[in-house]
Parts: sequence; structure tokens; C-alpha cells
Amino acid sequence: MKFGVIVFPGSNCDIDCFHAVKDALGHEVEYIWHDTEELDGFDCIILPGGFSYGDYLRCGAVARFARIMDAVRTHAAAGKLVIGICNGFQILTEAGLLPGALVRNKNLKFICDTVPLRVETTDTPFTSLYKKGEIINIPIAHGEGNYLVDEDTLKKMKENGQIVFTYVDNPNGSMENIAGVCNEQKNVLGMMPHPERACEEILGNTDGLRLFESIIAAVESESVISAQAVKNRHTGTRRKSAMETSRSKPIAFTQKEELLHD
Amino acid sequence: MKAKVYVTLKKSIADPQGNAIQNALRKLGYTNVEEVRIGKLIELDLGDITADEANAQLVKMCEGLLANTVIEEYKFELC
Amino acid sequence: MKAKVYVTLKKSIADPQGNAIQNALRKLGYTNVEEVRIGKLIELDLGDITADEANAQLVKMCEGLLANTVIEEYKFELC
Amino acid sequence: MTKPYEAVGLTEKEYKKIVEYLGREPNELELNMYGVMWSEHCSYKHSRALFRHFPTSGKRVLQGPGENAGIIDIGDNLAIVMKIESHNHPSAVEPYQGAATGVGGIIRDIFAMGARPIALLNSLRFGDIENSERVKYLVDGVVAGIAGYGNCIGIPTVAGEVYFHDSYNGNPLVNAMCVGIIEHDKIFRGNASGIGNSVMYVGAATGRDGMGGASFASVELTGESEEKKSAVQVGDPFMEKLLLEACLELLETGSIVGLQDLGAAGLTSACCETATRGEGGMEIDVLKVPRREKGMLPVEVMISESQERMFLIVEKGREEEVKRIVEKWGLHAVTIGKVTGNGRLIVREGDKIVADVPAYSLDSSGAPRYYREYEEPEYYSELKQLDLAAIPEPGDYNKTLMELLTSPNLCSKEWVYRQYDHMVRTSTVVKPGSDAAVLRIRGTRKGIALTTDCNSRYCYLDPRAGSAIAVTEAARNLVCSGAKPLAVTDGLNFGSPEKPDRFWQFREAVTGIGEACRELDTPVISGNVSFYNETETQAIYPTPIIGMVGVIEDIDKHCTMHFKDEGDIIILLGETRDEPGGSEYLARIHGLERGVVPRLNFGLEKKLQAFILSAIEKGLLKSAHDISEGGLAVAMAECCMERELGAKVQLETPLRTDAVLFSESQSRFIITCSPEKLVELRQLMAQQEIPHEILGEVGGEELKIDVNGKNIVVLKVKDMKEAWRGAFGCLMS
Ligand SMILES: Nc1ncnc2c1ncn2[C@@H]1O[C@H](COP(=O)(O)OP(=O)(O)O)[C@@H](O)[C@H]1O
Ligand SMILES: [Mg+2]
Repeated sequence: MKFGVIVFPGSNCDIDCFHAVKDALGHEVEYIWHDTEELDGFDCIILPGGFSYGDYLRCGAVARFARIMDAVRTHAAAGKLVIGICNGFQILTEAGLLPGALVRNKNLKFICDTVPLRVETTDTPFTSLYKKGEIINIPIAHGEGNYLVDEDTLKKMKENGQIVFTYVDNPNGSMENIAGVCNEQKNVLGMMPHPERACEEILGNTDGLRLFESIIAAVESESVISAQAVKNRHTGTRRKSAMETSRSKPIAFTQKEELLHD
Repeated sequence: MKAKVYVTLKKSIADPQGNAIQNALRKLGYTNVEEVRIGKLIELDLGDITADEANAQLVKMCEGLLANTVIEEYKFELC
Repeated sequence: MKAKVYVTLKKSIADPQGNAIQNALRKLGYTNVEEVRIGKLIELDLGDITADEANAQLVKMCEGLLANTVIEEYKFELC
Repeated sequence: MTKPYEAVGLTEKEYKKIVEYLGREPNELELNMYGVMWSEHCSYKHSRALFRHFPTSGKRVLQGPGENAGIIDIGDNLAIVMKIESHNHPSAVEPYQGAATGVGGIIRDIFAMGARPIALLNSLRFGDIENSERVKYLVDGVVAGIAGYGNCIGIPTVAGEVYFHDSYNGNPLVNAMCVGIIEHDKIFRGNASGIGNSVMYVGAATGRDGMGGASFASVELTGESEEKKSAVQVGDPFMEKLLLEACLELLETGSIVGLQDLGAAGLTSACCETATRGEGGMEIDVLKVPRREKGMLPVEVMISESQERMFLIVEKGREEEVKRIVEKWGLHAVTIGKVTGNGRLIVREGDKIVADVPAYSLDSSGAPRYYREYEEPEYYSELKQLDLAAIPEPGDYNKTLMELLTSPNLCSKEWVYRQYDHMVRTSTVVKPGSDAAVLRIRGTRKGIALTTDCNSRYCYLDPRAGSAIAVTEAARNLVCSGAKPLAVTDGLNFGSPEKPDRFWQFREAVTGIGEACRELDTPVISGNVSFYNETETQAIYPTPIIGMVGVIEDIDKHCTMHFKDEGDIIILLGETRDEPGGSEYLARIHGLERGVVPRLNFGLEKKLQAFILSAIEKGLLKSAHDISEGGLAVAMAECCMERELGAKVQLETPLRTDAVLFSESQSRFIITCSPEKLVELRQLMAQQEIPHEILGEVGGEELKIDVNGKNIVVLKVKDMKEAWRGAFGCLMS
């Protein structure tokens, strides 16, 4: 299983995503320069947060034209996983890979905080290890995270289970409290909150880990490895991450164990 | 050839920035102000091309980059 | 009375946004684009006042709130 | 008629000195170059002579003052690079862009040393927010500008301070600090060494904006400065992000000999400073400098302060390699000149020589130096008088405490730091809201703690004592986080040095900082001076901001100020004295800004700091918080907030109740420990002869304070928190 983190000029959460996958999860990950033409060998592509091209004009407006975006489209069309976080989400909507648009926060200010989110569906490759309706705390840091979409599309998205995360206390005016959505096929996720900032005990929060673990589980169960092997491998990964982060904390671990035994 | 592009939020979309300015103006005593909406003005120097070429380019630029037609409308004029 | 206010950066002031968009347009193949500058378009509904009153108000609004004349200049028109 | 030298801010005597250097009259370009370089902002001509009061060396100091930034060793081949810089005047006229470009400038100073910037801090002072729309506008713009730049470039803004006082009505202060990390063997300096090496230019094109910004910063704000408006510019954090990444990549190649940011006084400063640190000479051609506008004169190119530009000294023959790397980042590098050994700074316009001066003569080594007259101001002894007996005690201490908690200076600054991305780079272990920010250093067990501090009311009442207190308070904030204080960067904001009473304040402050830094063994490794922060009628309170860094050897052993668990024991360290002078309580509740500022006893201070560090390291403490503005009661309330945990404490005292609760006696801390650790902790306190008092315990939903057996304060933590958190937003609306 290999993750790829796309680096646009102005990306700045690229290193955070990279380290979350590599250090906290112990998985393989590579940076991918925006000028690259193909994405062979990657299972999950992360479009990281930041300010691609300064976010000038509109967030994500210029990045959507980067050469790599054709490959991202192909990758998504093949049913492989793509996740856009914050600026990555904005880029995916600008590129038409996800519906809707992200506009200025209602209070017109950038907001950096850790906020509670509700997991609306576990029926995606990104959320299978959470519980439906579970409340998790994930950092946000954005000035334009106010999600907008037309009523018809919203209706379809709801029917389809495309609303993945919602805010418990809406910080930015987002329609229907939406924090994260996926496409119809459920292999492309966009979310404003930053799960990569919630993967280590030393940072005081590990609620984001299961998102990445869900991805790994999804990819690995697709491949030839048996379900049992997945579980073992996961347990292994877990131990490693507990060792690497400076303090071990069992909470997320036991929850996940329970879920795996479900 | 020079052009001006005006990008505005669609009528149906709330404009919190416009509201904030409206409130500020009212606070300053301009109680007659009934609505404020904020858009973008993009001034382009398109170099040495004809008006026809410019018109064609501008439509493509606006649709592709300068406006997000999910939420915005655009108008332009050559000058 | 409705009005449109155009706020732009003074000519001598760098416009990083405009530069970035110019570069983006050139990369997209519009190599003829020589300059891009980005400003604000503010549409106001001033309610039931005369053109003279509107003109007087607009100057004050622009100087006081809508533009910072340290780096920006403004123009407006009634419509 | 104004003389040509007056137009560039120089005196007749200074002009004569230039003629002496040149052996002839300077031409217009040369005169302008001297004008900007000999401004206070670039030459420190009024302040330099006093800097000998600062300790600037030490075992850990790898780079003291004099470079783009200071460097302090944190062990394991790693070092911290830091510097603070003011952007007061630009922020006063265009708050968003003024503050934003201030952040941009200080970041360039850090990566010019070859370091990766990892954190930003900001120290802000504004006028009376309760009675001025203008102040609100400034706060809004400044905070948004800092956020706009820092968030975009992806460097977390992790700490800072915001204070309000009438003295800043006409002159807000915006000081930005940047901290970077570097390996010892990768430190770069702005040296133009190696005769024949190329001088290259990367980044934004040079425009007419920011003309004479350095001299702009060195004059009082009058109607006239409105005319110099163009000294404000628009920041481009995206360009700076590209520059940053490109420069750090370039440094890895070994092709770069020296690196310098183009800051105040633009190309002129970069040329003469790198030349004097290197071979002594340089030759550049203004026609080769990328320009944004047509028809720019050589003088405009040479003194423009356009943002987001860097200056490289490149090994001869490797220019193409440099260009290639820079182009990968979407930027262009051009060769504009070369290093020479003849000691001259020669500026050409094509074939024509347009300026030819001894390089060192422009630099601070050649600039004039003044030792200004000083005089103790009249207010100094007058304001020491304080008749406590004439001050009525509050009838309702609940009300008084709430009033303090919701006052502009003591309320939560969450409204501010919520706009700053303080988590990007996922290394922020303690976020804004505790005594200091704590960052882990990836790949090691280490962490660093960062803070800025200054109580300018103390500094007004007693600049020397107040400045020493600023240094010790900064150190206390680090120690409470579990960090050993290492070094200081100072942002000295004062009125006009040409007025003897203001210069006295400056002189006293510098002495006080020097004393405290020596006592605490925290050398000053970099800093900034901003004079002329005054209007026709009013000077700011002296505001020497202390930025400090400390190291934590094991990041798991960091500490915060927040109460952690029910039943934990609350202990007060230090001695509470009858010292209400200069307190927030007197100012806010009684409208009095006078009295003797609290006494500082370095012996006790050092003993307590050492004790807290050792107790945290031994894992004995659950929380630690220093007592500062607002005194014991406010400090106690602050500890309750984060986890909404109450406390019950009893105080026994012969002092007046308001003095016990609100006086700001120095060298005091509130610590907590779990009941199981109490015995061990008491042994340690006894061993080290630590004055202390066990006050009570953590728990419940209320903060309850009894004094001499009588209940004085009982407040629901929820209510306190709501009011304290919401107060800033209320002020702004
Ligand atoms: N302008 C600011 N930017 C970032 N953080 C800030 C700012 N102002 C205050 N803070 C944070 O709020 C907390 C309280 O600030 P302050 O009361 O000044 O602390 P102290 O009295 O301990 O020095 C600190 O964590 C500080 O870093
Ligand atoms: Mg403190």
C-alpha cells in the first residue's frame, strides 16, 4: 500500500500528511511534484492543505490546472482513492471531482481550532473504522470552508450517503453543517478538517488515525491479502506507531480492536 | 487590447462580506444603504490581439479560471 | 439609487494576486497576456436618495471605509 | 529651502562626514544611499553605543547580534535561529499589509541564515479599544494581516501578546518574531566572500513601492508622513514560500557562498553589508535588476524596499545551476554583479558608474554614532508616591475579579490566535493559551518553548526594573513549560531618542535587560530598535519586548499551566508582598497608574526557577503557572479555565485582601501536584529552601478563595470562562 502526497507550489500541509502516514502509521508514502504526469503505483493520493498558488483569485482555482490533475482524474476514474484535505478539498471541487464549492467563512475570519465532527457514514473506504454517528475531534484551519451546493445536488448527495462528516457546532456557516463529502462512487473524499493533525498522542489528539487506517484497510482488503492478514498487519502497524510516538495511549487502539473483531 | 472582467456572486448566494460592509456603513450613519455586494474587478492587458480574438479568449478564461460558475457570474468589456 | 464602486491598487503598488493570475493564464496558453490587476467591485443599493446626495456619500464612503487611499484608488458610477 | 542632505534625513555634520569619506561631494544617488543607511533603522546610530550593556556571548551562542538573526545551540548539532522585528509605522497606516509585510520580512531574516523557519510570534500594542473605532480597525487589520501571511506561508503562529493602553493611541506597535531551526554545519551568513564570485538576485521584481521605508520608520508620525505613504506595500506570501523553498534547496548544493535578504534600505544595504562582512567590495549593475516599472532611476532601484527579494553570493561558474533550481520553483535568478576586493561599492548603470563609495562607510561600522543626552523625567519620582490608605477596598471581590478577567488586557486572546494557524507543521505540542508555546523537534526527543513578554506600565514607572521584570517573566513562562531558558531577542520600542527624557527611558531599559540577562544567563543574540513612536502630543510607554527561547531535553516532560485533575494539591511558591504599585488592579479598578513596581530579587527568582525545572523533570508537577498581571486571583482563575476545573484555596495573611489577591509581587508561581507526590515534592522544597504555602486543592465547579478564614471569592468556573473568553469579541463588535 503506497500513499502519494501531491506538492503544489504553496502546499504546506504536505509534510504533515507525509509524516502522519510515515511516522504515525508506519506506511509507505512519497511526495509527488505537481508537474508529474502519472500516478502509477500509488493506491491513495492525498491533496494536502495549504495555499496552492497563494489561493489567489479563489482557493484551488489555479491548482486545478496543474499537470498532475489529469492523472488524479484518471486515478479516480479507475476507482482508486483520492483524499483532498482543506485546500485539497477546494482543489477537488474546483476541478469538478467533487460537487459544490467552498466560500468565505461566515464570520469572514480564518479559523484555527479543534472542533467536534460527526461521522455521518461508515460506508466509505475512508471511514469504515469509525462508528456511525460517532463524534470525533479534528483540527480545522481555514478561511474559506463554508460549503455550498445547489439543492438538487444536495438531495442526491444525501440519498447517496455522500455526506461524510458534519460539524457539531458549525464554525463557518457551511450548508447543513457539512465538513466533508465524497463523490458518488465514494472513492474521492474532500474534507476541510485536518485528520493528519490528529494522529499523534504528543499533539494531544489521535482521532484522525482511523481515517488513514480505514484507507489502508480498504486498499489491503482489495488486494490478495486475506482479511486475517490485514488485521495482523494492522496490529503490527499500531504497535509501531505507539512506539514511535513518544507516549503510548491505548484508547484509539482498543476502539479499533473492537471494531476489527465486530 | 485591454479588458475588464467583473465577477460577482450569483444572486442566490449569500454575501457575508457585503453584509459586513453594509453594517459598517450603517454604523457610520449611512442608514439609507440597503444592500452591498462585493465582487471582483479583473483588469487585463491582452496585448496585441483583435477584439474578436479577445472576446473568444475572455469567455474561455472566465469559464475556466476567472470565475467559478458554480457560485459566480461574470461579465466583461473591452476597453 | 444604485452605485458601483471600483477599488484598485495604485499603479505603483505591486499586485501579487494579479501577477500570479497572469502567470497562470500564460501557462494555460494565453501567452499574449501582458498584465493582470485585481481589484474590488462593490455594488451598493443606496435606497431612495438623489444623485447629488449619492455622489457626496460615495466620496465619503470610499475615503473612509471602502478604500484605503494609502495603497488603493477608487472610482464609482451611479446606475 | 531644505538642503539636499536634509531631504534624506541627514544633518550637516553627517553630510560633512560623507564628503570626508568620498573626498568630494556625493552625487544624488550616493547621498540617498547614505540617507537610508545612516537612518536610525539601519545604522542604530543612537542605540548602538548602549548595546555593550547586553551580554551577547556564552557557551551556546553560535551567532550573536550583527547578523540577520541570532543563533543558539540546543545540542545534538541543532541550533535555534531567532529574531524580532517591528513594523509599527507601516501598520499604523495600512494595518493589514503593514503587519503582513512585517511577518514576511522577519521570515526572510531567518532563512537568510540557512534555517528552516518553524514558528512565528507577535507582540502587539494598541490604544484604548473601548473608546475608539480606529483602534478596532487597527486590531482587526493587524491580526488579519499576520494571519494572512503566516497561514499562507505555512509557518505556525504559536504565541504572542496583545495589550491596550492610551499611550499607543497614535502609535500602535506590531512586532513579529520568527524562529528557525538549523544544523550547526549548515549555518550561512551574509558574506560576500571570494573575489570574482557572482552576485545574484532572486524573487519579486523591484518597484517604486517601499521607497525610503527605513527613513520612514525613523521619523515621528506627522501629517507629513502621510505623504510618504508609498512606504506601505502589499505582501506576497506565496512568492515568499517559493523563495524560502528555493533558497533552502540552493543551500544544499554548495554553490552558495552567502545569502542576504533585501530588507530595509534594499539593495544598498544588502550590497554594503555583505561586502563589509566579506572581501570588502562589490560591483553591481542596476540595469540588470528586474524591475516592475519602466523608467526607474538608479536611485529608485537602489533604495526600493520591495518585498520578497533575496540576494545571493554564488560561486563563480555555478550560476546556471542556481538558475535551474530557482526555475523549478517558478522563479528567476539573474546575475547583477560581482564580488571585488577593492573595498568599494560601485554601482553601474550599464557602462556608466553612477555611484562609487567605500562600502564600509555606508554600513553601521562607518555610520555616525551618537551618545545622546539623557535626563530623568519629572514623572519618575512623582509617580512613585502611592497612598494605599486612600484607596478603598472593593466591596464585592467577585465583581472585581470578573471585571479584571474581562478587561482588555487580561481577557483571553483566543479571538486573536484562533485566526492564526498555530498547528501547521504538526509540531505544536502546547498551543497558544498557556504560559509559553512548546514545539517538538521532529526526529529528536527535544522540544523548545517560546514566549514574548513586556509589561510596559512597569517600564514606564521604572524602565530599568520593568525591563528586568520583562526578562524574568519571559523566563518564568518558559520554566513553567518545563524549558530551560537559553537566549533573548529584544524588540525595543521607544519614543524619540532625541528627547532626553525618552533617551533616559531607553538607557535605563537597556541596562535593566542587560542585568537580568546576565543574572539568568540568557544572552541577547538579536534584536531590533524602533524609535520615534510618538506623535506631537504623546510618546508610547517604553516597550522593550523580550522574545525568549528555552529547550526541553525530553518533550514528554513538558508542562502547562492548566489544572489537570480533581484532588490535585495547589501550592503557591514565593512571597506575596504589599506591592500593588503598577498593578493591573490599580489601573483598571482604581484608574491609577503609579506606585513602586514590584521588587525583583534575582537570588529568589533563580532558586525558584531551578526548583520548578527540577520538579517538572522529576515528574512531580501536574501544572505550573507564573503569577503576573492581575496577581494571585487572576492567575488562579486562568488555571481553572481550560478544563473547567474549580479550586478551593485558603490564604492566611496580615495584608489587605486586595493586596493579597491582586498585587503583582514577582517570583511567584502556582503549581499543582497529585496527592501521592506531595511528600516527595515537600522534601524537595525543604531541601532547596523554597518559600511556599499549600493553598488547597483542585476540584468542583467553582473557584473559591478564602482569606483568613472568610470566603472572599466564589465564582462558577463556567461563568468566568464564558465572560473571559467572550470579552475580546465583545470589545471588537
Ligand atoms: N498576539 C498573539 N498571538 C498569539 N498568541 C497570543 C497572542 N496574544 C496572546 N497570545 C497567547 O495567549 C496566552 C496568554 O497571553 P498572555 O496573557 O500575554 O501570557 P503571559 O501573561 O503568560 O505572558 C499565551 O499563550 C499567548 O501566547
Ligand atoms: Mg505567564
